[in-house]
Amino acid sequence: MRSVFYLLDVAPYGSEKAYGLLNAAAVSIKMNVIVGLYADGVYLALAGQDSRALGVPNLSDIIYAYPEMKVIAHEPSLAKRGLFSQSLIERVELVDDEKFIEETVASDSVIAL
Amino acid sequence: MRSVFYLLDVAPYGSEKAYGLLNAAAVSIKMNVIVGLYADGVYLALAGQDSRALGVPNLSDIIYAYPEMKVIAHEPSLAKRGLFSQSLIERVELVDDEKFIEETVASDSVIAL
Amino acid sequence: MEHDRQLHSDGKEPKVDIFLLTKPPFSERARFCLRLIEQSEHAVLYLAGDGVYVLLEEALENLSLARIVVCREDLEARGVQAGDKTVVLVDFYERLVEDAMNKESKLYAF
Amino acid sequence: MEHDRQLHSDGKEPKVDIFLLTKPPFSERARFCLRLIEQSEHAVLYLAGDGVYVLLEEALENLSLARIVVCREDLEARGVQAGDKTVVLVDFYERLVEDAMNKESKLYAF
Amino acid sequence: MTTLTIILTDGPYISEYAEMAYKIAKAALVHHKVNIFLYLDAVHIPKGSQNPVLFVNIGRLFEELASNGATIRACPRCAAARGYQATDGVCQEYLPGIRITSLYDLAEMLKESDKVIALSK
Amino acid sequence: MTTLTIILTDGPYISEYAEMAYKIAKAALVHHKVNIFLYLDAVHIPKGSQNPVLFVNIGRLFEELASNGATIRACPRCAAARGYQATDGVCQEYLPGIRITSLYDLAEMLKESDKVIALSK
Repeated sequence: MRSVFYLLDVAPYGSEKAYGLLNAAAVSIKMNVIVGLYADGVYLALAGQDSRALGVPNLSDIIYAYPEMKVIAHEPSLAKRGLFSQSLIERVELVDDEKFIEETVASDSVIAL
Repeated sequence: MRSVFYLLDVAPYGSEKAYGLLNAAAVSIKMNVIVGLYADGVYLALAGQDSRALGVPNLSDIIYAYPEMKVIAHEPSLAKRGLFSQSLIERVELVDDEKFIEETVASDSVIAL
Repeated sequence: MEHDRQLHSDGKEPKVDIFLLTKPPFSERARFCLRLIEQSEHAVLYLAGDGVYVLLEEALENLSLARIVVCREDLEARGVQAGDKTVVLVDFYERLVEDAMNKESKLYAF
Repeated sequence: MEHDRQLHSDGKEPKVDIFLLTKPPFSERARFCLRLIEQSEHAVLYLAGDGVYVLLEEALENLSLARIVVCREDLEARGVQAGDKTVVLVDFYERLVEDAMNKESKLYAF
Repeated sequence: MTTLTIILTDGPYISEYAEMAYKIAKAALVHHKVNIFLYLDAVHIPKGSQNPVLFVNIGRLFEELASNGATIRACPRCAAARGYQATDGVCQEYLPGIRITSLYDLAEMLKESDKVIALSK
Repeated sequence: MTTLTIILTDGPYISEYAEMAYKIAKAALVHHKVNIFLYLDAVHIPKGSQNPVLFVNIGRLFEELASNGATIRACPRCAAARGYQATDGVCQEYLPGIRITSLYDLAEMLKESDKVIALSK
């Protein structure tokens, strides 16, 4: 494998999945790594996350800590969830359905956790 | 509590949820118990389940073993999943959306596992 | 307790429906919860966990809700903004329990 | 291995896409899987676990699939009938591995 | 005194539900009786020697609830399958105060309850 | 020799994925190298003394895979949080052949793999 596409399709914070997926992506950066936010995974793109009071790691900080990780978000999923009218973190690149699928199949492997 | 509505909204066999929910319903039959099949839970209504080769308990047998348990299935969920053209087990009563909601709110408690 | 039972056996419904929602809006559970709210005459919605993402739904406007109560730490973690019509609480769980354990209320959790 | 790498670096795609689907049809993962199949030029679909419920979908007819292979014990447990166009196997996993590990194929699991 | 029963099916850390149940139970214990039934993966919650780095220790939270009067019971079928064996309800691998008893306890808890909350993925 | 890596995130019994991974790994071991990475709740899979009544013993299946040459590693953060402590990768509560090492092992496994399968709810 020289490239991995990590598909995140569950909401951050409610489950350990997003945290686990970002950590797995972080250790994989010697390969080409894309994190694809899809379905409920796109909530991770919301700006202004502050998890101090909840007492868990800030997931958007992890994205900023690893610039090698390309992070894309599926526009139709964002639109459906009302996120286009919200502030989103700049690190996340918004792509349409076609481009999202293109990036998925271009990677050597796809991992959905 | 004198009545419990157990909501099953995940597919049987793929997860332990359906088995766990039916067991919980089975021990609760001194109360009025309804098992409501909803969303992917309606797959439990398919006739002809034979789990011997898979090596796990037959979930439709559990339904037949406890006649005290009322089992209803949400018709719109069945329709969406193409189940109206399939043989369904007789123990399951098909109800429309309104009736399903009515039975849900008529119970003292609703438990979704 | 006895009083509550009599209310039920008289065929009267509890006066308030309390909904605790912890799932994101496009989950089957959240859809089912919102469907139950539609038919409730007096519904209070408590949002915690991924349930706070429901605040981003325009459909929420159309629901007849007596009150929306939101868990502050869950809201902040997710970067969701609460609108004017919501009550954001630090002591969310104390208030939830108070409301939920009231004899006049019926509790749903999704 | 070396041969496979060269195929990739030449910009050529593997010839066959193998999709292992274990989720029921209305899950986000299954929808995503079916979306990937749509754009594949040569797709083989392996159905196991709750993936066998996809056989009840009429939409399956419209997909261009070279082959649908179904896990027999998973199919029987769920009471699902397989159509004429499917291959139902007892040695499902042996065949899956053979197909999936082939250098000419690309493997997806959902 | 009114009674609240909480049913859990997720293990610790994988979802927020164990911690959420703790917060609800803690608030409820002030004025009410609290039962917690650990079902399916939730039988992992009372396992000893949990050592999370960036998250709160869930096992300890449930130990605290038990010591503050919550009745916490685990399903024996689920527990045995997952490697937790009990003698007279006591499991050596579990934190103090939480017992592995019977699924019928769930039915008893429900029957005596005024309100029920199931939290589950 | 080609290499297959399987990634799991669910514990035993709660889903079919552990058993499905076993079936895939068993078939693959005939001709290929097999790596399995246990992540999140999957770190419960190698726990000893599992005793399911109506289901197959998942722990034993993975012990068998390890003894037949599969490399099976568990995430240390996930394992420690859930109460599994290891010394030099060896956890007393685990079945033989399965070690708790590092998340970096996942990356190494992926890099050397020809194919990857993640099975997860």
